[in-house]
Amino acid sequence: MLDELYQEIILDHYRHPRGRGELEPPKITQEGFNPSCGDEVIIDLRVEDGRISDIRFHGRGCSISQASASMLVEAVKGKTLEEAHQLIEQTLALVKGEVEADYAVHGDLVALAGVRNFPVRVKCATLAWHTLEEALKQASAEAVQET
Amino acid sequence: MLDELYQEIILDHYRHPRGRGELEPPKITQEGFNPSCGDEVIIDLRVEDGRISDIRFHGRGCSISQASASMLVEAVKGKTLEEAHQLIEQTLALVKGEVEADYAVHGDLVALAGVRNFPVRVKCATLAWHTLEEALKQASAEAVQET
Amino acid sequence: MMTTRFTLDAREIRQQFPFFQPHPEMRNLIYLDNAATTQKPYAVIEAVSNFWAYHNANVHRGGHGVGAKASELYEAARGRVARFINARETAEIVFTRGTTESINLVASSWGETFVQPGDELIVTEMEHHANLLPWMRLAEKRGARLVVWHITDSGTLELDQLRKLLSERTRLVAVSHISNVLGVINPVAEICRMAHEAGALCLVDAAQSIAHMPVDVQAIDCDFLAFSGHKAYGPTGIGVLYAKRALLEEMPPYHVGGGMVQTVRWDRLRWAEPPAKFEAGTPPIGEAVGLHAALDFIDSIGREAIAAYEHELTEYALARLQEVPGLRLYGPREGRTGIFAFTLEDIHPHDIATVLDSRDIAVRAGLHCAHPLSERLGGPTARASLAIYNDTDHIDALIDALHYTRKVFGYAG
Amino acid sequence: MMTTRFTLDAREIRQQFPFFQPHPEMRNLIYLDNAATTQKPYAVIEAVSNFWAYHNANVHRGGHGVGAKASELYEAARGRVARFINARETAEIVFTRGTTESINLVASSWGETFVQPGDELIVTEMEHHANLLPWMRLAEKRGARLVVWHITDSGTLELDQLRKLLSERTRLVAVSHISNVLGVINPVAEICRMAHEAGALCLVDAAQSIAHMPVDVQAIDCDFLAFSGHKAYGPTGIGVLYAKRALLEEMPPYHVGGGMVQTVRWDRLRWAEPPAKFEAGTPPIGEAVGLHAALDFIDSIGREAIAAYEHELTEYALARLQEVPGLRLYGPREGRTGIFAFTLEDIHPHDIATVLDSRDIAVRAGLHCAHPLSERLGGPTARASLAIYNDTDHIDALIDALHYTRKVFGYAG
Ligand SMILES: Cc1ncc(COP(=O)(O)O)c(C=O)c1O
Ligand SMILES: Cc1ncc(COP(=O)(O)O)c(C=O)c1O
Repeated sequence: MLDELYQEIILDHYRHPRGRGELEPPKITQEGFNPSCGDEVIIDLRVEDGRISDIRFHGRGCSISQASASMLVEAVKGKTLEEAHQLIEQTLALVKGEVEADYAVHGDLVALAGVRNFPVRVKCATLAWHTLEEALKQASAEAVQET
Repeated sequence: MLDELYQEIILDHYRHPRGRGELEPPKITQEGFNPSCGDEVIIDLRVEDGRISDIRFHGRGCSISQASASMLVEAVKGKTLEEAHQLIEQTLALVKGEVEADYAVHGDLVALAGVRNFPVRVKCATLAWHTLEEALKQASAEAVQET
Repeated sequence: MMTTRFTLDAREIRQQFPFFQPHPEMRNLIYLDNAATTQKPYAVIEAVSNFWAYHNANVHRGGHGVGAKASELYEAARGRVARFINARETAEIVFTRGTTESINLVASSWGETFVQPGDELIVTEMEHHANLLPWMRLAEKRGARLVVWHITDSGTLELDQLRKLLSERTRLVAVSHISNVLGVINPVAEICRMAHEAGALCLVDAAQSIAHMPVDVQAIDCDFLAFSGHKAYGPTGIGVLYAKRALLEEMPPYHVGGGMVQTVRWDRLRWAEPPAKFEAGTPPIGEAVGLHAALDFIDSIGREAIAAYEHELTEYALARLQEVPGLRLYGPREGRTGIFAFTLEDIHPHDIATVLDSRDIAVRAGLHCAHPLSERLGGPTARASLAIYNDTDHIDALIDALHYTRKVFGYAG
Repeated sequence: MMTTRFTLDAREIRQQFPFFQPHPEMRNLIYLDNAATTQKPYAVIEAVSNFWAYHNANVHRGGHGVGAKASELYEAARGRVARFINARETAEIVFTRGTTESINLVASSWGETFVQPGDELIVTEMEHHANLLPWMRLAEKRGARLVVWHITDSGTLELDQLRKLLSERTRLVAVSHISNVLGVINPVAEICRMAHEAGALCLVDAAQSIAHMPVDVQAIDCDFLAFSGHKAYGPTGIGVLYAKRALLEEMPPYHVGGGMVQTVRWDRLRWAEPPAKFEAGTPPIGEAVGLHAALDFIDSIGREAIAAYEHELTEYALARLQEVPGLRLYGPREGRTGIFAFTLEDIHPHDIATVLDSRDIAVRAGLHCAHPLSERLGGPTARASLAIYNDTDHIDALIDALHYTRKVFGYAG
């Protein structure tokens, strides 16, 4: 069970996070925080032509929360807002065990399914994804204002 | 058990209280109150030459609290403060079951021993006596001031 | 016999309560003090014991599986309460110690923030101190005015009267769903509607209704609702405050401490979201589990069925109480539940209770934590109150014992 | 082996706890999260069940024998607490939900009455939020100043530092007896003496000490002392506020409602005497009975004996923790109890806790409701904390699992 959680892929993302850093303005910034453990994920992103043209994260926390953020950045870069929404839903369902883990569907993200056996860690795995959700709300609100 | 509590003597004092009323000033007045049930006993008394020269009670409440006050008035009238103190102690001990009920010692007050089997009623039986205790404290304080 | 029309078998229900089983060292009591607290079914006692034995851990803080399980059980209890009273979301359920704390929380957090000098708070004359003193104190603290909605001589509230009391200065109407003395069921949905029309909020004290009839916060449309676990077959130490989400959002925290903050810096605090915002410190975890089991117990019988049966029993009791010479019953004849406050000749209520106790019947006597109402009624009363495990035998025993009480005090049979 | 010098047989003590008995559906856990909450002995669980089954009734209100018995049990619990902490009288014991509520009560009732603008409140940097946020909020409400007594780098408090902070404007010093993170035992008697010399009061948060060493309020001479039942082998839903009688006399009530008033007229209120004055509504009756049993359990082992054994175990653990490469332990080496906050290499504390959990060892990870302290320590920590049922086998398993954790995260053995 533990091996499922701390797979090579999680530890690799934790040790060598992809897209860690901040963006220069203009950007959308969203902070995510888990008060019970102090995990923190801040997502910076930029939307151009309805696509996430650039995205970075920073913050601090456990391997699960940070690896999850790293995988997220890798997965959503270049995606349309609609695609990103779908990916969030898919991943939350995966993490919560509502769907089977399937490499064909989820790619590397299947690694996150390992938290299912550790209920206290589900919040760590979902933090980045909930934060992205909020960031996308900001993006939609800005898009509405511009039109 | 119930017969022990609601003896002739209790019901008689309840129906025909001795010394119910108020005194004219100068007097010492002490109010006693049992918040959980609303029993109320107010004692008026006058001390002359170290003796309780006159005493009355009024108030409202259950048969036990009022009969107890009536018996108290009858028992302490004319007693010295010291004797009254002793009587209070004796009666509280009797009511709480710390001493045997003995007609030779307690006289009519033995009737109060019936509450022992009804713990919720002990407070009713002791209310007047605690109130007298407070009244006597006032009396002593006044006596000190006068000297 | 009348017994045939009764829709529930209370004897069978008593089988579910250890309190009513023969016990070598205990008296077998006819328990008619249910408005003070109800007895507890095995299911509740065992749920609590089981929690202590196998699932005990602190909640909401990261670490280990047993803690996650405890959190899950605690939150499941919250969900159960939300479904029980038909709240829109579980975040509207705040766990407290009981009705008293729930109402104090509202008076302190909402009241001291939103009630301004000159504002008015309407309370009814029949309120329990728990739904009275917090408003008296709030009025004093904030320079607001307490407006008393008096009862009619038959012990009911008249909506016309409320109409006259409501004004644009009214901030709140505080009313009990069922009076703990008069047994009357108040038209709380109507009261809430009128309060809202006047721009005021409405708090419903459901301490006496929660276990005896369906309570639906959306149907009532109250802004706040409070009740205690221990009057609903659950343990002490737990109660509920329901409040509409928007109110919980704008209200400041009540207790402050662990679990209700997101960040604490020396110069900056960020509160958690409701309901956590209002639950500082270790909550009553085992008690929440017990309350969950209690609500399951109630629904296993069904609240409609409970209300129907208790109504039948109430009718039976009302008829039989009339047989006792010199008995004066308070509260209305109709629209009421099985809470019977009464006096008997000039026999003091405590003396009545003691005589009944000597006959193994438990009733309560006194002012019932409702001094202004008791004052209005003329003083203390004796009170018998029903629950789902009572039956006509209990009423019959009560009536016999009341006749006996008269005899002890020298009244002719 | 070292085992020979241990003065207690923890295996025998575990026999008294259902949580540690083999159970078909439960994992057999090594429970090292005792600073969060302790497990409950059979004696406590049964005392509570027994109360619900046979003695359940509401307290303090006239009526029947079973109510009198419940009141007697409730007041006996109060007396037991008074003896346990050596209070002068039972009236100095107020029952609350827990430490958090006890301290909130003081901050609200005493604080909002007696703290004036410009006054100072001293809190230590190591306080749990429960003994921090109430004072931050009070300071803000009353225009008082919060003065932080910082810790040394080794995690202790220096009295010289306090001397500098105390002034004639100081109203209160709030300090924990034992830190829930550092495990350090603070010199509370000395701190109270110094506070008193400066004309200030002293509140001691005994949440972490009450079950682990003798606590004597007269010897400490604190003005207020707070603790929770659930950290002392008792149920949730109950805690204690000890306060000197004279303070309780002059403090206004906290919650208002039933049971804490003598008379209620529309124009006049008269409060009851302490402790009733501070216990509005139905109190946690079953929980008080459980706390009573918990204190009996503790004294059946003896607090001196508990302190001695836990000290031995602490020494053993300190020695063994040093064997783990990359482990950093917080708090002092001496003058401490069995609460071990640590980090391990750059492995995040939550990951440590999860690996330990997979090995059936329960520890906690995070900020431990002490954010300012955690900030000072550099972030979250993992925390293992001992109770009377732990033994060297548990420590050994912990050490093994920490080595394993390093391996999982790719550190060389
Ligand atoms: C030192 C200290 N103070 C206060 C508390 C709060 O106790 P409770 O959550 O029982 O109110 C705790 C426990 O979490 C603690 O360790
Ligand atoms: C109508 C009503 N409100 C409030 C309360 C107070 O409930 P608790 O004592 O559980 O806080 C009671 C019970 O005593 C009650 O009957």
